[in-house]
Amino acid sequence: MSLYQLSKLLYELNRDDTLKTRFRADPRDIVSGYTLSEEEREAILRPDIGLLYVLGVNGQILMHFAALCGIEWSDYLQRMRDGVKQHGPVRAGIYAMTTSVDEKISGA
Amino acid sequence: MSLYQLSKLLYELNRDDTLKTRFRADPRDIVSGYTLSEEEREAILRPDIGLLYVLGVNGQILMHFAALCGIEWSDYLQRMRDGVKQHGPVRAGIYAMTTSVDEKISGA
Amino acid sequence: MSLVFSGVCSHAPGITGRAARAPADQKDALYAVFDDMRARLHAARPDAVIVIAAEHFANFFMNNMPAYALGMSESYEGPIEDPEWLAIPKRKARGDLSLSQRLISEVQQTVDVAFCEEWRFDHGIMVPLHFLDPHNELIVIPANINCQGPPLTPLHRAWAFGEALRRAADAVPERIALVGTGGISHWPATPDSGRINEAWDRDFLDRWSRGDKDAMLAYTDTETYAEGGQGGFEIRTFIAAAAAAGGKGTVHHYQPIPIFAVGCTIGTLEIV
Amino acid sequence: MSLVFSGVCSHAPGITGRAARAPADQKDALYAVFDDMRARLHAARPDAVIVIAAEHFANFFMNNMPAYALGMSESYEGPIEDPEWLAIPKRKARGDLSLSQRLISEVQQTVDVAFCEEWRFDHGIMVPLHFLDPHNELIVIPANINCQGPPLTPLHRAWAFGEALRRAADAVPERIALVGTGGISHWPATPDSGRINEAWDRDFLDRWSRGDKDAMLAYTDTETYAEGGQGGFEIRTFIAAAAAAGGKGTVHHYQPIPIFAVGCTIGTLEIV
Ligand SMILES: [Fe+3]
Ligand SMILES: [Fe+3]
Repeated sequence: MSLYQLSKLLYELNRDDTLKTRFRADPRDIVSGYTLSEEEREAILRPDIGLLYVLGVNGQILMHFAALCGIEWSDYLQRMRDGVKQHGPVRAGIYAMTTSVDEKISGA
Repeated sequence: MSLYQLSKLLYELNRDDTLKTRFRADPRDIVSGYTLSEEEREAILRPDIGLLYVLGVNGQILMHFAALCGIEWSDYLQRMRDGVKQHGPVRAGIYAMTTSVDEKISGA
Repeated sequence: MSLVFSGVCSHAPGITGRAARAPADQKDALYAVFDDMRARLHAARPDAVIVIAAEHFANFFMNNMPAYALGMSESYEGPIEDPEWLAIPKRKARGDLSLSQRLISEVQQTVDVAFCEEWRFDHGIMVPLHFLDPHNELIVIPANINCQGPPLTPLHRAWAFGEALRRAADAVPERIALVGTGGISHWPATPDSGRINEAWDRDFLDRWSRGDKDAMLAYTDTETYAEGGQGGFEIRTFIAAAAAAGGKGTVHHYQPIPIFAVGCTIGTLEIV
Repeated sequence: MSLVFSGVCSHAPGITGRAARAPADQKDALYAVFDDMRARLHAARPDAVIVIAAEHFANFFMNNMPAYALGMSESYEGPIEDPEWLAIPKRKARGDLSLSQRLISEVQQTVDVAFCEEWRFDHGIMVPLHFLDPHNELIVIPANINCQGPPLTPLHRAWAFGEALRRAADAVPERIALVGTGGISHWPATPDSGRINEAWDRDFLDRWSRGDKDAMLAYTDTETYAEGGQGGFEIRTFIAAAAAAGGKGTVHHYQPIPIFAVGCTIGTLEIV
């Protein structure tokens, strides 16, 4: 259930410019409005893109959060690979990884 | 189109306790977040339940806004009748009136 | 395992919220038949009850208005209304995520149902639950048919939805009950609140009791609006319950109560 | 009047957003065929174009995820993404409320489509429009098939959706064009981004070109996920476009471009 809440936070953040501004100003305040585990909360606040991926956040939501955090595309992909290296395989959702962590498929 | 925006404001207000608190504190600020005509804006701020009904707001949304404004049930029904007397028949939406303005059907 | 119960009832918020303003004998008679319905429902020993509602802009709005929706969560909260206004205290109802997923996957084979990982119950579900599950024991799967914002789904699709729910209920190991809830004629929350077309209601209930599919699907929305008001669009929930059951219906109660804004109705259907 | 055009194309955000990072000859070849498709589309003189997308949590989320949706507004804005990230400037696309209402009412006879009085286009619609309607001239009716959040709608319902759109298009006086847009195999926005299963893609496009309904509907989601990735679920949009057209398809372009994260595809269908 809390993957749903975690994903919803990122979904709403992606859609809403006012929320983005408020998130930049006080991320802890925004995050407190969602029922998250400690690990999920920390993954957002750090931000730990790799851990968010491992927690099961859909890449179609996650890639925009990465862009919001100023993370460039190739770096975004690399952080997911590093996340799997560090935290192990994807735990939930439909986005399990199918290539090896050292493979750079798109050249990116 | 702006009946959609007007209805959306009331829909969101009905669902969201934080928005209710903010609306009570500064209704103009909340209303400014929606693309409304001057007449719609004023109908919300006054509040003019009868005019909101005539503008086409669905009663299933409007009755909760009336309750939020502290308007009792029979008074809510009477204000809609008065609205039709004052502003003429319902202009949009599916909630046109089918009885006369002086008829109190439910005894309310 | 199978569908073990199918019934229908009214859900008008006045039934609880304005209870003190109705003639006491009429209110008491209605509440007594709700008690009977609760006994019938629990006697069927359901593992879960699907409530087919026609909710009123509590969860669904014209930004994304599904014709059909099913809840897919472990729990649901309600009422979304002020508990004092509705005179029903807040509760957290139990859901069943796995059961929802299995039902939705089967329904989707024929009916394009939206799924909802959250859902806050409005009076459309809370009033029935208040009477049918006073101790908050049942597992609830909320279902919805858009009866509020046009363009509305055609009646024959409401029938198809009922059939799909039946097929889905028969395909899972759980014992499934179903309650359809809506008005027949009524003009809720408008200046016409309290208007009730008893003749039109009785004619509809006659078609419904006979299980006469063609007669139930013969209404146009224009007719329904003229004779039954915008609240009459909610006949879709009764039609879906009939389609799910497949048998004849029995009307246990019908009584117009203007301050409740509806002809208060309770019925059950034979599962065939 | 009738359906006057049906085609398909890719919509990956890299096509515009990471254009400079692709091999120039591959990018140029793709862009040239997009230009051809634009010429074909405009030559059909459509009054409106339905874009069947598979949007990516821009408007639809698991709180209320419709299997099928259609826009019902006078205008739509996009992209919802950062315009610099996508390299597509913001625009307000024209809609047609009345046309939407008529199409939705007809589609609802067989497919339970959600309607949306607002809709913000993501790359799934903006990338096609960027190439097919660079001057923002067309009237657009957005359509969506949920290809993101399971449980996903079965492929045979995607076919039914295409048939329903065809019936609706044939029933209105306007000339209607249709563009289905999705990936075939791809693993977008994951560490596997850039993986493309060319053999699987070519096999799908072969079935699609032959207009072979049974072969197109033969995939299970498990197979598609294994061979085509989660992006492969978007074959639903190609299937709907084929169902609407009813004839054989021609693939004008197919070229895997890993930095665009998809086998870039452009095709048109014979309307029969
Ligand atoms: Fe109702
Ligand atoms: Fe896509």
